[in-house]
Amino acid sequence: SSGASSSTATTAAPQTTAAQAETTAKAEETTAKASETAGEKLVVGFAQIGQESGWRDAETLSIQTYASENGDKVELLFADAQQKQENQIKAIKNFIEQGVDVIGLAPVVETGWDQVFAEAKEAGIPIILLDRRADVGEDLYATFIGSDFIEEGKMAAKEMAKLIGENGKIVELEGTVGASAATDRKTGFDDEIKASYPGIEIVASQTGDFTRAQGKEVMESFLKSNKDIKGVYAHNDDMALGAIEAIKEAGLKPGEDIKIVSIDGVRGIFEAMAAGEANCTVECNPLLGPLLFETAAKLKAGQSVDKWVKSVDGVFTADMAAKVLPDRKY
Amino acid sequence: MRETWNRLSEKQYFRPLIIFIIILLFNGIVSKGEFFTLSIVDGHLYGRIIDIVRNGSKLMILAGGMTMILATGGTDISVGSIMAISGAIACSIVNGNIFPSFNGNVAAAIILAILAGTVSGIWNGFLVAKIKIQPIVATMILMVAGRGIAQLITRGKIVTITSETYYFINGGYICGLPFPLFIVLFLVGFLVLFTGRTAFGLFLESVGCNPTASKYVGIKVDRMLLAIYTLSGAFAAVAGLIESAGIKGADCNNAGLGIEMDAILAVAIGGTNLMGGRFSIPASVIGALIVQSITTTVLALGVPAAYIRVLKALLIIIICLSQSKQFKDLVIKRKMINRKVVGS
Amino acid sequence: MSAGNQLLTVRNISKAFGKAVIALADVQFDLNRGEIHALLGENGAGKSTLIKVLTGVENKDQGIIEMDGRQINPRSTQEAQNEGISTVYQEVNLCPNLSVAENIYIGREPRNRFGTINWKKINADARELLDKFDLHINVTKNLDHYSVAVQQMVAIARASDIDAKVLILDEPTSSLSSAEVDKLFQIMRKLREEGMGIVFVTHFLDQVYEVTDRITVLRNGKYVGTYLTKELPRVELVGKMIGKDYAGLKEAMNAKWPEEAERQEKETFIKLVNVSSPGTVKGFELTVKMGEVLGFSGLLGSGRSETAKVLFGIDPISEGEVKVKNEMAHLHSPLDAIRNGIAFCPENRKTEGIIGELSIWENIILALQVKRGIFHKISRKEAEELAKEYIEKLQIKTPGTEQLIKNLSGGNQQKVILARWLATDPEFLMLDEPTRGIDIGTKAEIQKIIMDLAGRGMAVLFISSEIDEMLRCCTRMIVLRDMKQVGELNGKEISEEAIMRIMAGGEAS
Amino acid sequence: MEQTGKRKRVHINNISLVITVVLFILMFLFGSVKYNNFLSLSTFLNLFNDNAYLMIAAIGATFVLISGGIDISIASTIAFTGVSSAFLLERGVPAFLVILLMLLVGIIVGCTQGALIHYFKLQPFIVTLAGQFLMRGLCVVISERSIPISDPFFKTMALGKVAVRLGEAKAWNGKIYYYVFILLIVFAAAVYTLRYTKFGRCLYALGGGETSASLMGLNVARTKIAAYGISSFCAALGGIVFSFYTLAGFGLQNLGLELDALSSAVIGGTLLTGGVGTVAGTVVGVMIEGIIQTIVTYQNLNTWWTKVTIAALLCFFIVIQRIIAIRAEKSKGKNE
Ligand SMILES: Nc1ncnc2c1ncn2[C@@H]1O[C@H](COP(=O)(O)OP(=O)(O)OP(=O)(O)O)[C@@H](O)[C@H]1O
Ligand SMILES: Nc1ncnc2c1ncn2[C@@H]1O[C@H](COP(=O)(O)OP(=O)(O)OP(=O)(O)O)[C@@H](O)[C@H]1O
Ligand SMILES: [Mg+2]
Ligand SMILES: [Mg+2]
Repeated sequence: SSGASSSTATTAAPQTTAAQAETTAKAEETTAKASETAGEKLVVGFAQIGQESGWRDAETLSIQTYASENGDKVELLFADAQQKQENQIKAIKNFIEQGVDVIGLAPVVETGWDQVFAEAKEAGIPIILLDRRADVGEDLYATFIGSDFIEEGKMAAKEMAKLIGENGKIVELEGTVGASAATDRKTGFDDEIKASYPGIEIVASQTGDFTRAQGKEVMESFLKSNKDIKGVYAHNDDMALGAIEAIKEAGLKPGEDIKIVSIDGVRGIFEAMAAGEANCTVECNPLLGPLLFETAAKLKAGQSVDKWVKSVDGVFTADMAAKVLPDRKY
Repeated sequence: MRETWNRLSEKQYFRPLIIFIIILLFNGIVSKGEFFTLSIVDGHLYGRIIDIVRNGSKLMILAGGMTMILATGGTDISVGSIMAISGAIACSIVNGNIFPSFNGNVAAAIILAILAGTVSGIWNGFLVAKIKIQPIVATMILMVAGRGIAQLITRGKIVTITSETYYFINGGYICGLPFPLFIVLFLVGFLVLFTGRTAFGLFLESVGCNPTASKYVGIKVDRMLLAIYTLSGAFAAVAGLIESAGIKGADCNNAGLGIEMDAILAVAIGGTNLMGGRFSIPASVIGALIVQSITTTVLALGVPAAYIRVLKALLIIIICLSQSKQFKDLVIKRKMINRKVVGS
Repeated sequence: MSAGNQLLTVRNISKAFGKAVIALADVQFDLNRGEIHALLGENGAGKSTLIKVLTGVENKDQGIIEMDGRQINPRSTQEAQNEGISTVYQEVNLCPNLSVAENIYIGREPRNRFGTINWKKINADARELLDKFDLHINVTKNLDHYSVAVQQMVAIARASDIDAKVLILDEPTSSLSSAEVDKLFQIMRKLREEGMGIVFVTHFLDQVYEVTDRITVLRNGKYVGTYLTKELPRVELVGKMIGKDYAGLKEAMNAKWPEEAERQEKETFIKLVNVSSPGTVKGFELTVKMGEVLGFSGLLGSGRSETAKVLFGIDPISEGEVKVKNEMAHLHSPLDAIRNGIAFCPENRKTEGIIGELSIWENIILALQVKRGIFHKISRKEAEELAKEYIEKLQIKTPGTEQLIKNLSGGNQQKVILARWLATDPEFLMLDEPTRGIDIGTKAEIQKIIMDLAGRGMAVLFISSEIDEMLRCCTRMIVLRDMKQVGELNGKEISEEAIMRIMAGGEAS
Repeated sequence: MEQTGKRKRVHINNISLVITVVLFILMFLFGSVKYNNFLSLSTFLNLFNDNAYLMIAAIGATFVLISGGIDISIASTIAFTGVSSAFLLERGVPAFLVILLMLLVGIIVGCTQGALIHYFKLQPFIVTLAGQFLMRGLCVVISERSIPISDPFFKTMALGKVAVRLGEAKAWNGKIYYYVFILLIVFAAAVYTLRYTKFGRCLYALGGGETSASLMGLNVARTKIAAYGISSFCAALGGIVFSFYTLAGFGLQNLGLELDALSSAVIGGTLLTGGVGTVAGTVVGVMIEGIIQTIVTYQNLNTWWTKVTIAALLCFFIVIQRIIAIRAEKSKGKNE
């Protein structure tokens, strides 16, 4: 248990930034090599959080599609934890039981993984964290693949500032209270605004639970208690889509009267941007399937991998929307 | 005048109504009147009151169906999932994802969605009435499965639709009033008439009070149960339509998530005993308005997100205590003692 | 009466429910050591309320209760028990989900050395205790396996076993047959010898004169007087209870079938051939004719109620056939039975009869409403009229039709149930202990109604543990033992001895 | 005669439990036949390792259910205990004090709910729903982030385990974490309380009918309040075990767990109308839900089939159980 004692220490942020997504082809080579050496398929057990959002579904789909397309080389054991950490822990234990090569995990929560990670380590199975971090000692997991919520919040703040000309009132639609995506996206955004844009005032901030329906309801209320709102920052696209409806009902023009910035980059928001009803989304790439398997293959082959494999994120604005829309997979 | 007042005050919906009015007044005062302002935007009424009605419409409909079930001492916790199924079916049809032959026909979408809700209700009713599984567990099966089924229909995606006709279900206005209000009036009116004008209401209360004795007077308890669970399912489907029309799409993961608790809460605030017996559908509907207005109040007050639940919990307790006879007796006694102390 | 002998005194007790109902007004009562004291009055006179006030179930509005000269003010049954008052309330108040033995000992379980409940001892003690009451049942079975009568005996056994100074029995004998009543009296006498004071409520005057020492009469919630039993003739007692002349009542009580009771053969209403039901009746044969009053008699658990339930479609018929008016009938549910013109007033008023939270008028119209169907709602006006009619006919004591039935006195609840079935205008009326807890005046009234209805061609099945009543009404009697018919008596053959003989010996006529 | 009667009673009273256990075994066998590596001691022991906290909480909830009430606040109480113990430990409060404090909080919360329900005749569902909101709300008020626990005692409990070896093969090896023993203690105490103490029996009587119980001279107020107290106490204890299990406190943990607890109890033969139920049944109920979850994981399903499959298995199980029970009741009538 000595490893776990350092778990409270800050997780070192690795500096490496490799545009891994572009090297998928190379990755497949590696995968093939790995399976040759082992003489059998690469077995990956993946414990997914659940299906709380369209983004998550896209991620799941990407993983599953990769696995089925490369059925000769990899085998995927997939578990849907239905938003419960307990289920994820159970799933990992089952993977250990079944003797998979690598375990992938998108942790529901940051904490609480020491015990089960230790078990995996005992069994000699490396763990890859996907899109969310786990608060454990670095020795307990192999690598983290994904982006940084705080960074996303900051990017969104910059975009918002650009859109409304660095001053005016804005409102914020928060995600589920307590969810790390919500907390970090809020911290990143709020800090950036406070630090760099004194002219912008966040006049109201309330949770919309990451859903369209609530996003709409909360926005309705914001519109009534605050006059001349210049912009809306939503922690995910779904809430932004809900807010757009509320703005329209109030007789205002979303995207013009009130600027809209959100995070995730799901198809719906691109459609809205193409229609001029939204302004900007910070993409948080969910198509992590290839990267996951490629890293797993490396791990199986005993190669070293970075502690943080960054996925490529990007900012999409309304003028780019129409162009990229046809290529959007999710 | 006095007599009408007395008669009114005996009704079950009287207290919930007073509480609702108090909540509204409170909001009006805190917001310095902003709360009650109604303006005309794009030819329809616009304001917080309208929001309460429109956003509360789902809950009011669900509360109507739920009241009957609770009156028999049962529960239906699958309504949220049925909403998801209904939304998924309707949006997928409008979108042409399933049953392409319907060609995005909104009417077909609505009918099939309600049909799906009805079938779900029958399934619940069958488990409760025939297999005699305890309601909470019987409906839990569909609660868990329902979202999965909805996701199977939409292939796990949020289905976004474009159909002005379909949007009308939530966003439409008739005479400046939101369309969901008319749906509520229609469905709740139907229920009130059905339970009041036929002997159905009497039989329900009888079953809720004493199922054995009800069986002994010849009431077909099984059939009653089947009927009310079916109705509840159908109503949930309608609520699902309203929800999906509101967000212009089907969000299987979140549609109606946790709304069953709110519906039960609404019925309880309406003063119906959850263990069965006397019920009042109008009271439950007002209960639903109260639950909705609590949310609106919390939003209007700008309470920090982290404190919302705490505040809601306190409000629920206060509302329930204010309806408790025992509590009133206690307070009155206190006051009298105080007065005596002061007097001497 | 020496003051030193006084155990319990009650002075100036008043109790009102709301504005309309004054259940007790300035009532007084006293109980001596080593006496059995009858508390009498019509239905709704306030007997049960007085008992509830005494034992802290209801709060009194005013008044004083003294125990051994010390003022007490119990606020719950538990506190009353601690003061030494043990009570059997009118409705059987036991836990159906617990075993018989546990029902007797719950709250005062014997412990073993480790301070844990000694189940062996509980069961053994319970068996021993019930043996004293001649009740040989499996004490480890859940209480709801047994009929009301058994449950009542268990409740009595429980109360009498509690170490107390005062024992209150509110209509303990209402569904017991004479043998059980005798047993109960033996035990009461023994307790009296031990110095216990016993309050005894009943509607059977014979029983009053058999065991009690003194009588207190209540009428309309008011205290009428306390008398020595020996010194108060029966006629006067009844007079004091009902507040008017006894003569008319006597006439009613002695109502007999008109002499031309050599009544011609009527057509058969229902005919059972070889009917069996899983777990209950086996190979039952029965014919009931229009215009006759058929009685079922038998000992506790002999299957009288079970047979009636089968006839009403509550218990399923697995074999045999039923013909109603010469046509095959399928009695799969009570609704089928009701549609065939059958009505059934069940024996367990609390669990099978009343719908407690509903009002009197709703309770009355319920069966009729079922008969008419869900879409033919009985109008409020018609319901009101019906309710008023029966309230008057059966002398139901209530401030109005809106009163909840659970707030009525036991006897009045029974009347409402009776009204419910009379309102359906049945062709075949089955009454299982219909007079349970009903005062003598109304009892006579009910008998008259039964005879009247039968006279007008209705078939009646009458089940009662009170043999006198059966003797008076029945034109034919079937004796049951162990779920089987063991004998039949017709018209003049019906007599107590004949019934007893068949019940005991199995000599079929 | 007497003897046979007794034996029959034992048989009949536990029939639903027997059915449940048999069905559990069948499910286990099904999994073993269908999936590789399924049949092993550790699959079985993990049911306890992974569900200990749920079992503890469900045992507590069973008390309330037997009394005829319902407690839907347990999940949030678990989360609350987790968060606040993590919060306190982070600030250096000694572990034993934290645990003691949390258990105390559990008792207080439960008793308050019980008192509101009893004295003001509020509906249990609503009071505990408010309790649920309150506890969840307090979680995020304390901390929106999840707080890791590094206290040595908690760590020992989290990672310490006893190896169980019944044979050479891997399938015969398993392990039991220390905290499972807490479950065993709670279970034993609950069985003892329900069967052999006055309070336990009062609870059943209360479930059989509140009026009857009070007219029989039982102390309804105390029993009822204690039932809720025990439920919350067990939830708090479950919360502590959960923080052993995850070594963290987080406010969104265990959402909807109250339904798992309720359904486990019901599957184990508890009647929601009160008066009937055993803790053994509840524990088996949790094991059944656990095995369903395990099977689903082994089945390697497409995400959206997961829920449907879980529900289908649950449904299958409950329906079979009910049908057998109905049959048994009928034939019981016949035999007598
Ligand atoms: N909870 C209550 N609410 C309103 N009225 C009540 C309540 N309990 C009793 N009453 C009324 O008080 C009166 C006395 O009832 P009580 O039960 O004492 O009569 P009783 O003498 O025991 O009659 P019975 O012989 O029928 O048992 C009745 O008129 C009854 O309707
Ligand atoms: N020794 C017993 N005394 C009383 N009841 C018994 C006895 N043994 C068994 N029982 C059960 O009691 C139930 C009573 O049956 P039923 O109600 O038909 O009897 P009954 O003839 O109406 O007698 P009661 O006067 O008790 O109503 C039966 O189910 C029977 O199994
Ligand atoms: Mg009485
Ligand atoms: Mg009987």
